[in-house]
Amino acid sequence: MRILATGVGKLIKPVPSSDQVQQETRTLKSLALTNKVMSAKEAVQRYVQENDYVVSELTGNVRGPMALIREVVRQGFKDLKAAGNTSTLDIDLLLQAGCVKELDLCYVGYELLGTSYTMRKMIEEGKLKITEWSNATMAWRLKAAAMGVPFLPCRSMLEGTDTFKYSAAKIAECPFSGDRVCVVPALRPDVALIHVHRCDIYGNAQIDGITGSTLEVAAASKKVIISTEKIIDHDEIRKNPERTAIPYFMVNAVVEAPFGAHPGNMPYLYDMDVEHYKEYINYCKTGEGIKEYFNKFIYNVPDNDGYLKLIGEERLEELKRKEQIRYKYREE
Amino acid sequence: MRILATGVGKLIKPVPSSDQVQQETRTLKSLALTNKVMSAKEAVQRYVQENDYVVSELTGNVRGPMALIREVVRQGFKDLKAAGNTSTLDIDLLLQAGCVKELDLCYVGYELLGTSYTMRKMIEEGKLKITEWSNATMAWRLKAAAMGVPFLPCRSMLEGTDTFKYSAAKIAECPFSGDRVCVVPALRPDVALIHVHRCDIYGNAQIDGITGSTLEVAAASKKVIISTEKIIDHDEIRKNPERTAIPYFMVNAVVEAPFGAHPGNMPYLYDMDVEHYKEYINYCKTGEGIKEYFNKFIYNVPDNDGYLKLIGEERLEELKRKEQIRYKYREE
Amino acid sequence: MTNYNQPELLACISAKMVVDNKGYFVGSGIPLISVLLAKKTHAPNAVPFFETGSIGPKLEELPISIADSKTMTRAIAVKSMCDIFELSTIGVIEYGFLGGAQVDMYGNLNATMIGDDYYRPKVRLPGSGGACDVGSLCGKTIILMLHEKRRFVPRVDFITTPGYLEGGNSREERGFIKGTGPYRVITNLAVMDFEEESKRMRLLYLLPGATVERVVENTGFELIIPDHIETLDPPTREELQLLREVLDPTGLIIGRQLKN
Amino acid sequence: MTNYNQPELLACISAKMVVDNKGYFVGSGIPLISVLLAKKTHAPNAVPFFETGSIGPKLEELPISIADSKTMTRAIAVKSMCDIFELSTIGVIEYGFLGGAQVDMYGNLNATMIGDDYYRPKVRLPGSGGACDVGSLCGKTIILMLHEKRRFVPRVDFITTPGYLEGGNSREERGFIKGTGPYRVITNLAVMDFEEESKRMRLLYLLPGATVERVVENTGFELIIPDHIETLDPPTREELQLLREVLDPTGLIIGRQLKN
Repeated sequence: MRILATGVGKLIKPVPSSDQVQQETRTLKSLALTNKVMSAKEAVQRYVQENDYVVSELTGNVRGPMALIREVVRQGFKDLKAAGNTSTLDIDLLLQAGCVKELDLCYVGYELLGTSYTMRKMIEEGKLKITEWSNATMAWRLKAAAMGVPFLPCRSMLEGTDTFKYSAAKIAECPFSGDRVCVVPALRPDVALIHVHRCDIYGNAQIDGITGSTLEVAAASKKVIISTEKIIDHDEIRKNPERTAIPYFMVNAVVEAPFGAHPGNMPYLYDMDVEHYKEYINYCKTGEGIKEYFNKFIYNVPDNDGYLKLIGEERLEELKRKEQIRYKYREE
Repeated sequence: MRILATGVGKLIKPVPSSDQVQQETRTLKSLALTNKVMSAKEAVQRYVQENDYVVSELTGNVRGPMALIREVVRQGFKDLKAAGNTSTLDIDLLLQAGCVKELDLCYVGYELLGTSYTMRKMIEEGKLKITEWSNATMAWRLKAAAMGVPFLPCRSMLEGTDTFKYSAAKIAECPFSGDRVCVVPALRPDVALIHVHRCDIYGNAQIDGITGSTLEVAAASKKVIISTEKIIDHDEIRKNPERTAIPYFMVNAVVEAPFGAHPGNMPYLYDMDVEHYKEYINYCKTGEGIKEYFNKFIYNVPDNDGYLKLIGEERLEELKRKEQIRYKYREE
Repeated sequence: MTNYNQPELLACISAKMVVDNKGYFVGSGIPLISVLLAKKTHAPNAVPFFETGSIGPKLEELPISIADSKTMTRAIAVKSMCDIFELSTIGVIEYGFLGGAQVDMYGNLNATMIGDDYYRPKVRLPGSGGACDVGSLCGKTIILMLHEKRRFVPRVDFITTPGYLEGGNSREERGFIKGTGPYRVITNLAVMDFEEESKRMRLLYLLPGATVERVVENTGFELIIPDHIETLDPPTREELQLLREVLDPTGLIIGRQLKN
Repeated sequence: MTNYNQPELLACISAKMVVDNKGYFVGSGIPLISVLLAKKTHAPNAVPFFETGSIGPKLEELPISIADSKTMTRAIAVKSMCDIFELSTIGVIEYGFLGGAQVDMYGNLNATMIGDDYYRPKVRLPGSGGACDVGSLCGKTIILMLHEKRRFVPRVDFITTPGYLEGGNSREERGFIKGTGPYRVITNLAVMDFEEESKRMRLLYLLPGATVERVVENTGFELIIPDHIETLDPPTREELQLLREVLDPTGLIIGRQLKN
């Protein structure tokens, strides 16, 4: 299995040996059933350190850990690394607030709603170090780490593309079939931020609808902070063990955060707050009002409850109603 | 990524290139919503050919495609290849009936109920060609094929073990971490036999409880025959898309077979028929009564209905009752 | 003749390329509405796949984003992102729609950056997203672009997504799966395909109102021009009615300026 | 003193090795009942994992097989077989119980075949199953065996599951994850561990009624014998009562002849 080529991009997070992974698991992932419920403030203080590589588990605007992201911003980090995969407001906020200096990048943007002016400006001004990837190769990098293997082969992002050239992947030849494969290095983030529909006090979490890379991210990451729409009884978990998306031992902290994905979408619970997105994107585009936005929605509110008060009950109820109309057929 | 060692075992099913896989998918896996319901007889006639490599998707005694296995035996194949992974009665029947001549082997047996005398005798007498694997490496081989990649790395079954030595795997060095990895070749069976709790006429299938390697096997295999406890309306599938274990386009034939896993266990529906297993194992052990067993339960009955009549309604009801008592907490 | 705007025209022409009973990797925007239009007309069982996990949803409302719970309404299955790209590796999702800021004569696409220094680009774009993967893995990629000289360039500034690379066999030689690659390029002026040997872009059809001259004028490289070129029919009243009244009554997609 | 049979003795001794709040890869039989006994006594949150997918079930009835829906009663989660072995690769499942037909002084195990020709064995056994994986990946493997000379052999006929291979650093040198390997060997006569440097098997405790002489007599290789060896306490009345009345009232496991 010869290595035929190597991308010139920096491997922002080096691949740990399995020895190190097992040792970290023993230190950081306990099988004890302990109550991990704490405030977002405490969770971020305890489990996010300056220089950490952070992954925010979401798919675009769905199930983003926005309450946790806002807390990370609030605590004023300056030197995080992060994964910009299918990212939207999560990474935009971290970049705009100056929290992140290095980014594995495959997509930051808003599709039909527009571009991330923040990311664009920082890169054009040389203020953000980046390494290039695609959505699938980043998802497979996380899957590799979740599987405990140092790399995975794939048939995408081969030589000839600049996406490969500016990545930190390699090209190899399969010793069985002769196929050329792109070999992607495992990505083991220091900390994962994940928002779920419900979990128990130990961190056993269930999600509904689009799953993205939930289990992969939780298993791949050294430390995991979960925020949840609500906390449910442990017995509910044991009634439907097939429904457990993340088992408790992967989780370090549980934060209760209703509407914690706002302004994003929480399948079956509430719709995207498109107006909120549009306002934010416009502030970034024009450069006007962005300071006020951060002051108003993040720095001058102590927590998620404070944030939700600013959004207002009426708007939140409206988002709930819109989403729930859509899925009434599930009850049919 | 140097290759440091290669197992001496025969690669019973060579690894196809991705080109070939895509081409086969286009020929054999249609996205058309066509009614695939047919009898077991027809399904096996159409989709199993002599010399095919067959995988029976089950975990031990759970959710085994026994009605389909009995049909394969009934049709008198003589030269199949197969995967003996977490196998019990499924592979034992195929071996005993002389259907299979080559086997990727990691386990054939009955745990607390005893050993597979059939497999043992055939190997001791040199009548079965085998290549050695472990449960995890076989599961990863199927996962590789499901992912469309020609191999996967893992940290089990390394050099120094005879399990590796008599396998067809290779040892390589990771170009990122320096870890030694065992590189297992993708396993793409010609045909998969899978029993499910319910599916629609197109083959969209749901299962409950232990999943084993369902999606991996279905996605890895060139042709897929599903048997199902019952056929449900297509709309039921669309109400809970998260529940779809196997999407229809992987499926070539749907066979209705209530109690199709008998004498195995179908989670939440019916318990294992331990007495039936014990009788069979004893026939194999003593060599007496085995011909009669095959005549009675397979050759002299036309189909699954005939088989179930022999087992008797009373016994089947008893197995249902035993299993359902166990799970009444799900309704609590 | 009915009036229509550019997004409506592109949606109707793209919809014609959609074949029944095939899998389509779709993003938000025109590709999505094209597949929906085809499903309402000649290809009722064209099956949309979203990289975010949804397979074959009914799509009763148009999603703003491919990661939007509207993409999974009455879906056939919902899987993980890895699952979807793996299904496309094994060939289940034969077609993929892609856009970009630039395309060259071999169908290579740029959605990453404009400029000559990757680390200090003139314009940074959102990035590959799943584009490099769709373009690497799908049997037939359909490219949707505005037909402008600054977009149809001799050499894209950055190959985000592989077309036929340097043409000929170069795509296969780099190890991309055989039988994959760009299939059609659809613009506001024309439909192009790729010549079998050289893999160079070739004019296939003109869109209503367009001329060969205008196509050539707006293309920054030499296009293969066959002797005879058909002009496609304009959108029908029925198609436009479906778009405006059924599929996109709020004008989310068809009411927008085209730019990619 | 209470009477007990060999399976009961082994189950009680094995249970003592079970530490609270750790993950255990368990097969059917004595390993399973040991973990259950430990959970009822000193380790209420020892967490059983089954390679068939179940994580932390209540196990209200004893399963005959690890692939038996009884293994998932009130489980915390049910995952795929790949998921479980991947969890063990990343170190979540620290302990694993294993048996076999033969073991050597470095803890290498044979569950594949007896004889000197793999292709024509004297006796073919069921095969690795998950044993090679558990023994490769788990931090601490606990081996359960009958103590007989034909089982404790100088060299196993086939290394199904890696112990410390040829001793010393040989396991690490072959690339097995550091800090993994055999931890204890529990038999009907004694408990053994492995000497830190040489990785040779060493007598650690005697079981009630056993003597060093009997252990040596029944071991086909040279065991390291320390100067002073403790004898473990016999099963208590409470333990036996739990085994017989609560955990295995039908004698499914404790009523069987030992043989592996």
